[in-house]
Amino acid sequence: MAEPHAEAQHHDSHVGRYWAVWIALLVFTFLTFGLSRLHIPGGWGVVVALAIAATKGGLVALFFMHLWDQRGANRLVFLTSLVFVALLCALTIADNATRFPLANPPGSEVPRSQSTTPIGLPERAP
Amino acid sequence: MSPSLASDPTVPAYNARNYLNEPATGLKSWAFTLDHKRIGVMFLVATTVAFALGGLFALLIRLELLTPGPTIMDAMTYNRLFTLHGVVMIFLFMIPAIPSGFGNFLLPIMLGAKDVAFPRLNLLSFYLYLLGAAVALYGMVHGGADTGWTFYTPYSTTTQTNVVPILLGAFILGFSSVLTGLNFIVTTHTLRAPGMTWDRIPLFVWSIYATSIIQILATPVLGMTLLLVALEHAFAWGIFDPARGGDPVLFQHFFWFYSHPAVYIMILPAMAVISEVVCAFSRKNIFGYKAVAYSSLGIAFVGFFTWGHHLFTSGQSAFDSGIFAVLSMFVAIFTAIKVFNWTATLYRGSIAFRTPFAYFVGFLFFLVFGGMTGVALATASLDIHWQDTYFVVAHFHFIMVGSTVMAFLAALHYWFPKITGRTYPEGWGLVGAVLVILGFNFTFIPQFLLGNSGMPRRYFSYPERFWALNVASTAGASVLAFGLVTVLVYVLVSLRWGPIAGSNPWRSRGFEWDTPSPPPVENFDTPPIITHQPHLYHDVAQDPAQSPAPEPSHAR
Amino acid sequence: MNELIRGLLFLPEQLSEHARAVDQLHFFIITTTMVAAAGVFATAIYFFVRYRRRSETDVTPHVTPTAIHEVLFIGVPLFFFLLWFAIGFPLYVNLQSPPPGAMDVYVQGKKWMWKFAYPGGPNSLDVLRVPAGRPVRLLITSRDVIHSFFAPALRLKQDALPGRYTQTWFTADRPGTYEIFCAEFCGIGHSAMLGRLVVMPADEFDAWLAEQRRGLAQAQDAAPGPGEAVLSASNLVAEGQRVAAAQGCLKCHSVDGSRHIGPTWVDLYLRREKLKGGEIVVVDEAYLTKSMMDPGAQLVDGYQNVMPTFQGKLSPPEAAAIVEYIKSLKTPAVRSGPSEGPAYESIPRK
Amino acid sequence: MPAESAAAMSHVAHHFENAEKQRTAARLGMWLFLATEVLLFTALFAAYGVYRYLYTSTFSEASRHIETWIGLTNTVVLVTSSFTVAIGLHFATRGKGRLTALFFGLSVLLALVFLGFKAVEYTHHFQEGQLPGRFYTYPEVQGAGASLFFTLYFLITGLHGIHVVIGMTILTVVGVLAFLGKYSPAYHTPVELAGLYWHLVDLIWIFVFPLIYLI
Repeated sequence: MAEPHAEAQHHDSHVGRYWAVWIALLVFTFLTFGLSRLHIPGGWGVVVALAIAATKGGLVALFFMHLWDQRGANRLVFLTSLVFVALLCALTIADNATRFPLANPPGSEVPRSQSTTPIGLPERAP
Repeated sequence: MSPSLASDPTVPAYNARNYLNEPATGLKSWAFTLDHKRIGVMFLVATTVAFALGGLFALLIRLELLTPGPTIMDAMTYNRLFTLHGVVMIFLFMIPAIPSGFGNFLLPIMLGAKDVAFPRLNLLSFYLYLLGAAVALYGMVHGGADTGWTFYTPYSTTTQTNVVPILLGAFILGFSSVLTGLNFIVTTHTLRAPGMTWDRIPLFVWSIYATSIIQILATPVLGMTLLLVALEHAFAWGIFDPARGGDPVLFQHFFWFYSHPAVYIMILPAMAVISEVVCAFSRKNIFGYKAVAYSSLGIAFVGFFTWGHHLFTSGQSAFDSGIFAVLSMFVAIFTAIKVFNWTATLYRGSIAFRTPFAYFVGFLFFLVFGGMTGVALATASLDIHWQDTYFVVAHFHFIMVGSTVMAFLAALHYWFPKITGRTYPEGWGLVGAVLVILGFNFTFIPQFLLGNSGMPRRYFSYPERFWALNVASTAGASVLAFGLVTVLVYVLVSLRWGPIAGSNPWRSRGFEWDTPSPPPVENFDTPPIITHQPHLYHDVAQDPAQSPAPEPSHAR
Repeated sequence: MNELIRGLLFLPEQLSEHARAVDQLHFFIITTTMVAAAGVFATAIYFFVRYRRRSETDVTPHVTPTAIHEVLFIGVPLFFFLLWFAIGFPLYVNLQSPPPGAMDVYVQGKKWMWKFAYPGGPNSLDVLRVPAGRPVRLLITSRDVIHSFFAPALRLKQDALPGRYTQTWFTADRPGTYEIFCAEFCGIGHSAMLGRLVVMPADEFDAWLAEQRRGLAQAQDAAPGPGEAVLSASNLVAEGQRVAAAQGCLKCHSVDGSRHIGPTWVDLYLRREKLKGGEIVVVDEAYLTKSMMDPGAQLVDGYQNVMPTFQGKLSPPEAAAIVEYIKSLKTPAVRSGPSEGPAYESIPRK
Repeated sequence: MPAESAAAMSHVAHHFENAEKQRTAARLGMWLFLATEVLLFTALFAAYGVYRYLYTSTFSEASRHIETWIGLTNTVVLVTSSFTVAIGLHFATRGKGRLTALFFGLSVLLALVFLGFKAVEYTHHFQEGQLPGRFYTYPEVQGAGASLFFTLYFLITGLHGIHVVIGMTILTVVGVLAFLGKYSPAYHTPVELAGLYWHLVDLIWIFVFPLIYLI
């Protein structure tokens, strides 16, 4: 941890940073809104929107929440939590994407290969 | 050095000014205490009551299974009983018992701290535990639930039983667990005594620290999941409801994302205890300090990547199953490392076969078999046969009861002198240990065979060919219960009439033994300065007359 | 040797190639486990004795591991664990990949019975008939909660998910009758949700299936598809009994007056029953029919709302037949009191 | 400076060596708590991910039937409130408690604006029948997964709304204490922690906005 006076010095430059981050956040907000109106095809819209959100989130965490100045443990805690967010999302979606297609809910839009689709399904459960 | 010890070090002395009678002894002083030791003791009492309750449910279950058809109850009562057994044992006993009980008492002392970082949060954690237990008990009395502790949807969302209070109780208990974990991590980071570098931290603390990481990262997911089930049951919000396009398997993913690491919440503290006990009773430094310490962290981390091995038969994709299966193999390695290191610690030691050590022997046996059957289950194809049979029941009881309860009992005996200032009767202790270990084997080894032969779990009645093994298992359970009652009786008697222990009856070199028994309110009479790893025995002459004199290496 | 270990481990018969392969892996794992455990315990016991405390002044040396220890501690178990995975996982993948020519059988779990439907329409309750020596793919689903199809002799288990299909497959070696269990907890009747796997010689199976398809005769354990039956008015009671058995009514309603999950059918007709709300109804044809279609609407006091609706599952003639069957169930000395309490205590909803 | 140190020491609990260690502990504890908050939302985000994957077009269709401009406005409002909280903390480090109170008050006002828009939005959903699960009656988006979108919408925004209310309460309490001069350059940990909590609320909304309103 930095010495108390060193910390006070840090705070000097903070106001300017806060202004810059705020403006950047607003810019990114309108940017992501504008890009969403373009309806980027092929699922890239999601990627772009999430990339912008991650950038904004990064700015908030680093500067508003001072992770930029703080020592390892706090950063590690936050990064670890993000790793587990990614882990849970990725492996659950991967399951739905790769499982026996009929094991996904009826009406879902996961591509179903013809070879595994049985012909003439009997009555479906409600 | 406390004045009471100064007169004659060979006569054990009772530390007159201790946390039990200072600052006051009334009920109010306990109810509003911020002392981690008192909170730890309260957790120990509460979890022991929960253990007794869960054990009673288990006995009733075993009695019901004595004959193939209905024996002493009907199917609905049976379904409620096994649910309550699971909920009480896991949420009220297994998860809090060692971390919140022994951890609270010992972790700050081992680090040389005066208290945990956030004493108020610590007390809040205890009251959240009581509140959660009360809400869950309300649900049990008013209808109970018949879902099993796993709460699988859509059964749990359509059952007529009163499942919502039990879900909310578990949700509240989760907060208690999170607060305790948070406190331990911050304490370990910020309140270590001078000289307590990371490579001198006792192995107990390392394991509890790893446990805390899991508690913090996994518990919120379970809390949210249980809330979703409660919302679906109460208001038909339908997040997992197949009729509204929901996916019941997703619930299983969420549930096991917590509940598989939760297995490590239960077993890591047991490993914490064992690492201390094996050193103290073989009077040896741990063989491979770093290996044991880091393998705790490894278990905590890799344990998160294996939840899908509970879903091999549930329609999960082969792709996911492969990932989860292979990662499960890696998490088993960390446990293997610990087992080998504990065994190697005995080499050239000076082994005293006392009660805690007897439980260590039981622990080692159960962990090896429980762990190896776990790896066998993770091979995916064998799990297809064993999933949801008594094999799985036996496997996780080997880990949870076999290992964790053995460690709990080892801890109870090992630190009983520290917590109470008194000793228990050694002869009765060994009798109890033998009864518990034998009873446990007779209970659960037949269940492995039952699972092999195909008996599914949660069966109220069963075909006659499973009869003989079920009788054997019930007989074993009665021996186990008898052993546990024996332990309970002599422990209660010793609380009041046990001989005075002195500050370090085992002449252990764990840091917690450097303070008088019971410890003073601020844990140490003089703030300790740590100059070496715990459990170093080679640099001191083991002369009873010298102990518990201050070790030369402990500059005071 | 195989048979000896199988007996020691209480494993059931091996009905398929897969079962044998899985058991081989099982034996391999159990052997390595036993050897490893024996090694650890023998070492530990040797240490207990050799290094027991001889005096209270024992001095012990400081022993620390070398790199070779660490490598061995990690490497040896990891080798075996990964070997087990390498053997076991392909078997798992194999179970998920049915051969192209496999015969499809639809399996539907519902509280608390199994329904099997064959290509071309015939179906049966709780009895799965398959030909020996030919691959069979099971497409498994559920009508209500998650069940799990478990055939121990095949070392086969697959959950039945409501509203969607999971698959698995097997080739049974030889004719015989084997057990089917439900392995996923599904309520009061979980342990009574038993089925039979009947493996028939292939030609017999073909004949059986052809016969079923022609609808000329009914096997004792098979029922016709819903709405297919043409009922003769003269024999309504017998038809009712058959339909009631086939639809699983008798799993919850007794016909001998004993206590069960639902009210007994003996003397039910024209009995005065107290409902949950406290009002009294006379059980007549209308009430019986309504209770089949909307069981929760007028629930007899003390019973749980666990009965599924049979709306759409029973054709009108079938429902009528069941009512006639219930009417026929009378004891000579007619009792007029309310029905006995259920086999479990009632649970308040709140 | 000595007087200030003494003031700081009066806040140090008996088991901490000094104020700096206590502050480090408080920060680390807060970050750990924030990690649990992140994981609390994770289950919902993962459920969103899975169902969006399964019902891609239904979800896009449904997100076109909620008011994007409200989401956009609320994002701007919340980002700005986060900025004012950061400025408030800056003044707390300089011992200017009243300015801290002013900026925290501004943040609370912005939070009220946020909740106001949210209320307008919720009212609209109630009128249209865009409700979770069993209560879903909206005719324009139908088909598998349609009600799931709104279930998740209410779960995510509802849970976030609860966090906004909690955050407002904390900001109000800390703001009042700052106004009363309870904090100094040497001791302003509660201001910092309150700020961290509020930034997390903002951070989560930054991800909610595109997921619910844009894609």
